[in-house]
Amino acid sequence: MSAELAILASLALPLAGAVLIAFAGRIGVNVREAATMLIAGALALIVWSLVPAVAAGERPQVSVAEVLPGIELAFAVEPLGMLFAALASMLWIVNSLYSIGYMRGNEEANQTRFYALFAVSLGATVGVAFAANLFTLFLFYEVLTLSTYPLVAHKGDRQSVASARVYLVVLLSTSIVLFLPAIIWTYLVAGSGDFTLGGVLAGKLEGAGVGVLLLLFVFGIGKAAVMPVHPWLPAAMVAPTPVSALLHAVAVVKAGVFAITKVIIYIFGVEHLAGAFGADLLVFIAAFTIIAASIVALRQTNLKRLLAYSTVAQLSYVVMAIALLTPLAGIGAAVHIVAHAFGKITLFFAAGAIYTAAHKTEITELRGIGRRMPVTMMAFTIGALSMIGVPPTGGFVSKWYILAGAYQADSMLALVTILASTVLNAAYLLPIIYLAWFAREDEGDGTPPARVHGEAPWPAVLALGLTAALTVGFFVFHGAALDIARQLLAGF
Amino acid sequence: MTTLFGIFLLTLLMITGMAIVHTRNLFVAVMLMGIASLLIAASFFLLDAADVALTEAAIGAGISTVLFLGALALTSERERKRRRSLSTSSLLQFGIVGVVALIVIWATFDQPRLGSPSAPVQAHLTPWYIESTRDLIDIPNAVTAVLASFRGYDTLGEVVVVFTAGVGVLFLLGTGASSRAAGAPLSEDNAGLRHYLIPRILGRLLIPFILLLGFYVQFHGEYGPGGGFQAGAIIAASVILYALLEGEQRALSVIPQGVLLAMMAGGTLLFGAVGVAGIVLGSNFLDYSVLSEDPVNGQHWGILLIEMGIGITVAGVLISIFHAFAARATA
Amino acid sequence: MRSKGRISHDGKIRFARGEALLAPHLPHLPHLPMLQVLVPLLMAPFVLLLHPRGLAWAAATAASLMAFAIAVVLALTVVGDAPLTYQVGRWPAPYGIELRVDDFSALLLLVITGASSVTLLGGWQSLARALPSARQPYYFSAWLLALTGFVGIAVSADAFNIFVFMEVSSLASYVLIAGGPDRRALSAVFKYLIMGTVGATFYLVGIGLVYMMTGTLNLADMAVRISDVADTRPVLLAAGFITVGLALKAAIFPLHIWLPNAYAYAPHIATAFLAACATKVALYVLLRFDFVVLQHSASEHAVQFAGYLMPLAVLGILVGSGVAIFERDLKRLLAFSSVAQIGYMLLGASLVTIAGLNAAILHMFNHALAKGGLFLVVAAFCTVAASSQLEQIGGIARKMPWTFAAFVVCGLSLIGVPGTAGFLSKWYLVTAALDYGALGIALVGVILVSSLMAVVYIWRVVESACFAGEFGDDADSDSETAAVPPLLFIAVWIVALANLYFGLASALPIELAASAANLLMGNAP
Amino acid sequence: MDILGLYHYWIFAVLLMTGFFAIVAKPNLVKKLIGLSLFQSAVFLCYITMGKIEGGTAPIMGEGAELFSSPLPQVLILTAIVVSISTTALGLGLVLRIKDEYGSIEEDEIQGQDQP
Repeated sequence: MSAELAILASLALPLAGAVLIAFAGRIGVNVREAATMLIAGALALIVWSLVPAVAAGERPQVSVAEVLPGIELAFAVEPLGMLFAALASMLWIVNSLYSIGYMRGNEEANQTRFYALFAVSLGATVGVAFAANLFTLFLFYEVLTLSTYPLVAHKGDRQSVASARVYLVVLLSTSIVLFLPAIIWTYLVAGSGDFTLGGVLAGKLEGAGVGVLLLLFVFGIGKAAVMPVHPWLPAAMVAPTPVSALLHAVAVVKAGVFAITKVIIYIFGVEHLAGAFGADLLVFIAAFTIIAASIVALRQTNLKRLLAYSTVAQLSYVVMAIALLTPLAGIGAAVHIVAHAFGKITLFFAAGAIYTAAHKTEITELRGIGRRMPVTMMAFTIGALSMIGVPPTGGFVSKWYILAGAYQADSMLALVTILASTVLNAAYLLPIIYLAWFAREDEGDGTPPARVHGEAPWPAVLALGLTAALTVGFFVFHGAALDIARQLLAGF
Repeated sequence: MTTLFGIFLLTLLMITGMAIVHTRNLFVAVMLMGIASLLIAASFFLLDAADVALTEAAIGAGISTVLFLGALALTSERERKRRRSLSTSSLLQFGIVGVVALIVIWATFDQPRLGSPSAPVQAHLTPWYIESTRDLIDIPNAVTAVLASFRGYDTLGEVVVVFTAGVGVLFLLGTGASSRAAGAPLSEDNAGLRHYLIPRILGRLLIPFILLLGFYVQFHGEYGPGGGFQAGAIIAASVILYALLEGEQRALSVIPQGVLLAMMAGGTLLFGAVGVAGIVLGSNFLDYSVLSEDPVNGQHWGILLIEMGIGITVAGVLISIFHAFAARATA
Repeated sequence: MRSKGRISHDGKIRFARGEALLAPHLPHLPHLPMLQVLVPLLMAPFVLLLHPRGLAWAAATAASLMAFAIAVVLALTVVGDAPLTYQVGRWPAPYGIELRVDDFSALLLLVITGASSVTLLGGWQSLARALPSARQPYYFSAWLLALTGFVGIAVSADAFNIFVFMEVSSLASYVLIAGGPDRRALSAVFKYLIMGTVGATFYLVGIGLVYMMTGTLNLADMAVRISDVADTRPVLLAAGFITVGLALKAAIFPLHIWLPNAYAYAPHIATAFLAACATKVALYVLLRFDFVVLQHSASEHAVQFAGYLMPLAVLGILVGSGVAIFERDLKRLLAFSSVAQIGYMLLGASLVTIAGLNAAILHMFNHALAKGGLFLVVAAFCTVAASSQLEQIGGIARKMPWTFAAFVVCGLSLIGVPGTAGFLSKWYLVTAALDYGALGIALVGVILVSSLMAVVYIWRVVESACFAGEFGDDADSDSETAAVPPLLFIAVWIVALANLYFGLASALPIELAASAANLLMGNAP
Repeated sequence: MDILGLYHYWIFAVLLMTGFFAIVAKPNLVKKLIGLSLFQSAVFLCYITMGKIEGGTAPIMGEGAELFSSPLPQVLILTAIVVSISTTALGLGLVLRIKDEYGSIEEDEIQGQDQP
């Protein structure tokens, strides 16, 4: 299969898959789930088939249509997008496996809709990853927002509808009011929005305009959840856990930081941005978000909300890293997208497994649960360590590069932030691990355990075991990702 | 002298207009409206617009009054009384209306004066129309030539407007025939003025003459004032008069609803067909000169046929509308 | 469409000359502008006589489809090329009546005939349910007459002829609306009739004054001759009368008050048709007159146009969207949204730049797609829901998920989400506003805020359709095909897919709009 | 001369606005339609006035006459009159239906019934 065909196929497959799943849903649940797994597998195969070529320095591209004069619907694969697409397509398989266990275990309604829309959002994610210009990126960015909205509102009760409304309003309004004008501005100034090495704005826009435009992009890309546009992320916690995993690890927030990274490298151009006021400000904003979100996380009692704030903080690592504008930090940003995905998906899978098996959502309820669900809690522990950045987990690798990048940039602020946040991460994650493993179930208020339970259904356990293995594995085998990420250095 | 007489007529018209707005009695308002129409028609005559005067008299003073009266008979003859207070809103409306009137008057000072031969209206297109009527169409009445040939497409549009109004009223009110119980005995209302001997005799004597006038106006349109619209209105008036005298039912039995519908549609189609014949014979739509060997003769034929189409449609629509109104009254 | 286009070196998409392509097969090509009007016009009287059930509808639909085919051929013929003209009765131009199809009118013809065809095609069951069968021939006849009126205006190059066809379309539209089942349709129509007639008569006064000063009725001739008398009082007054009169018909804020009730109580299908094209036709005439006839001769005209109409456009956008947010009836909600969308078109025009006009004209096309589709979906909803009140359609998405999906697609197009047609016109509008200097930034703000408001009102509908109400929780799609007439379902999806198609492959409307804008600003295409 | 030459147009202005006043200020639907007729009649007057030429005759070519008033405004107004009666007829049809449905032809009462 030629590379161009592979790009188109990787976009069309999930969308066609969505329709297929919708029809398969009429035949039977097993058929539907088999179809989901098949499509996820096929997508991963196609996307990964592009990896060797991209690693070898090729940049396959394809243009589908010219929407307006000068504005094309076009795709191009570059290292960062390759990394993102490879990550998303791989995690979809695991996530589907987990979904089967979770959705069945909790007897959720409207499962066909769930699987179909899941496929659509994966298609949109691949579109974001492969977008060759700002317009195409924006198009799929919006499709991703819209296709995940029903997933967030999946339960359909008052609370989830209200939360989904927050989700939609924040993401859509930032994208329309800030992101879109930024894009139009870019096209007007540069005459093009194509992602070009060295940046299309270089030499076209100077002075305060650069800073303003950068801020428009950063806050316009609400999916990156830089404060103060983060509230959608905790609100979206009402969604079923596989959806949370999709939001936090596979697609949505990753699409956000991915877009910011791409804009900085390929639209502004690292060199062009180096002297600008906006970049320093961005480091500051990201640092603030990291610290503030971590402190808020400390005060959470609900497990999933805690994890959500943790995500807000971790995303800003990426934003801060790329805003440092040094090569090592750039690599760190790219690798952190992957490392965080593995860790965070493990944490969410574990939280979901706990909910499925024990119907527990609050941290205080987790006393001694490690003894009932050892596999789950082991995975949770690994994920938590990765968040903190302790070896032997993937989180260590990326944090290492970001730290090194901060040294390179001579940014005291970044160094202090990373160290402080590491302490904070430990402070909110370690107590959970302690409770789960070392506290006794009947301690505290003395109420006996509500129900006797073991592990969650096997597909879920298998899935979270896999992601935990990936988290550890990434510590050792991150060479491929690093190879691809190194190619980004051309932009520095 | 005629100018002064015209000014007198117009002053009278203005007073009538204000009286129409002022009176609370709708019957009086409708009657005054008829008078206003006649005054306008007279003014038109003084302004050399004989065709328009005839039309305004037949339609404005005649048909329009009949329709308004019919509507009043079914609703009420008086506006409802309400506490009369000069509220701010009515003062505001009055103020706006006054200001706009003054602006329009202010604008008139830049306009060509009445009768000015150098006015663009006279200077630009008019000579061509007069000349071409003589040379290319060869009928005395330039108004008919412009109406039926030079701007025949407008006239087609106008026929379509009339047709649309007919369709609309029939859609809203139903046809006269369908809303009445079949075979119901003639009620007192339904019998018209049959019991009143003198009006009946006089009316019956009048009807043939009115019809004759109608046909004269129809076919004499090329030579003098008149044409399909006026003729259609006059013929409709005679049928309406017949219905008033003899009762709805009889009028309908003379010209049944189905025939009226066919007239509405057929007249429009006749007009259209004449136009399409132009295309078929290798020229443009509504080019009559290809209808015959001699172009001028072709124009005559075309004008004759489309005027017939107009007359048929107008008569059909007006009678249908009258029946639809009248059927409400007797239902 | 794309296969016919090729991209020239300046980045514009140009079409192969359509006439050369089509001429050998179409001997009547020179007559097409005339046939465009004649087909519905001559079919209307026929339809009146067709009484057997369904026949009137079938004939009307056939005529409408034929008109659509003609419009497509016309559009392909004139795009990027010289306009087609036609001398009715073969009388030369200022003396006889001239028809003229240029890029602007071609675009409008596509909208009008397309809207009519799709709505008629999908509307049979919905209309048959709303109207007793004895009244149907009248209704379908009136429908064709409305179509005649609209296309008659679009192809005409004569000021008075436009008035005549405006009256045809108006009278027929009154009938279409009065067919609504609710008695409130009648009072709404009466208000529309009064305001519409006042608007048309204002227009008549306006062209009377221009005629008085120039002695001609042909628009092109008028544009030339008016330069001698440009700044005389009657011409200024005429500009005022024409603008106000057409603004009434186009429902430009604050003269929109007839519109919400008229759209709300008309039969659903008729609403879809009228919402897609009725006001746009009036706006078309307004732009024609103000730009082609008055613009180049009356000094300061551009300033006046911008100065008076831009604030109205902005207010219309904000007020229309604002009211829509709080509206409880779906049809009224969409009607107020139309008021806002007309504001967009006017805003683009009031920039008095090529880019602005381009945006305005393109939005005419795209808004027709979005709004027509939305109203068609409402018609589909109302086949199972008791009314279009938001409470009544609560949860309907579970009953008819596919129809609802079409609603979302069209709604997104209305909001202006990328990938849909609506995005393109918003893009152009924002770009045009950004060119406008400091005030432009504020206008961009207005556009963005109102887009957000559109998100809010569309999402209110989506939420109540998805999560509220008492429609059964069966996701079983068989019930959907049973409830929604198949033709309507097809029509809904044709429009929804068109929204997507023209969001990505929009070469034809963009090319038409661009040359129309050039035309209006007085540059040769 | 100004007065004689422009008087027709002044009457047009006054009549136009008199009719318009009836349309906006009178709540009775029939009265509104009467106002509408008056409003339109004023426009007819305006057009016909501009077609008149000093010393001319009606544009019907007989013997002798050489100077004719312009036929074009007359044609336009013939059309406009017919359009006007069509509108009036449709409007009256609507009034009858409204009377049936609401039992009233006063605007404020109808609005009152629509918004209970």
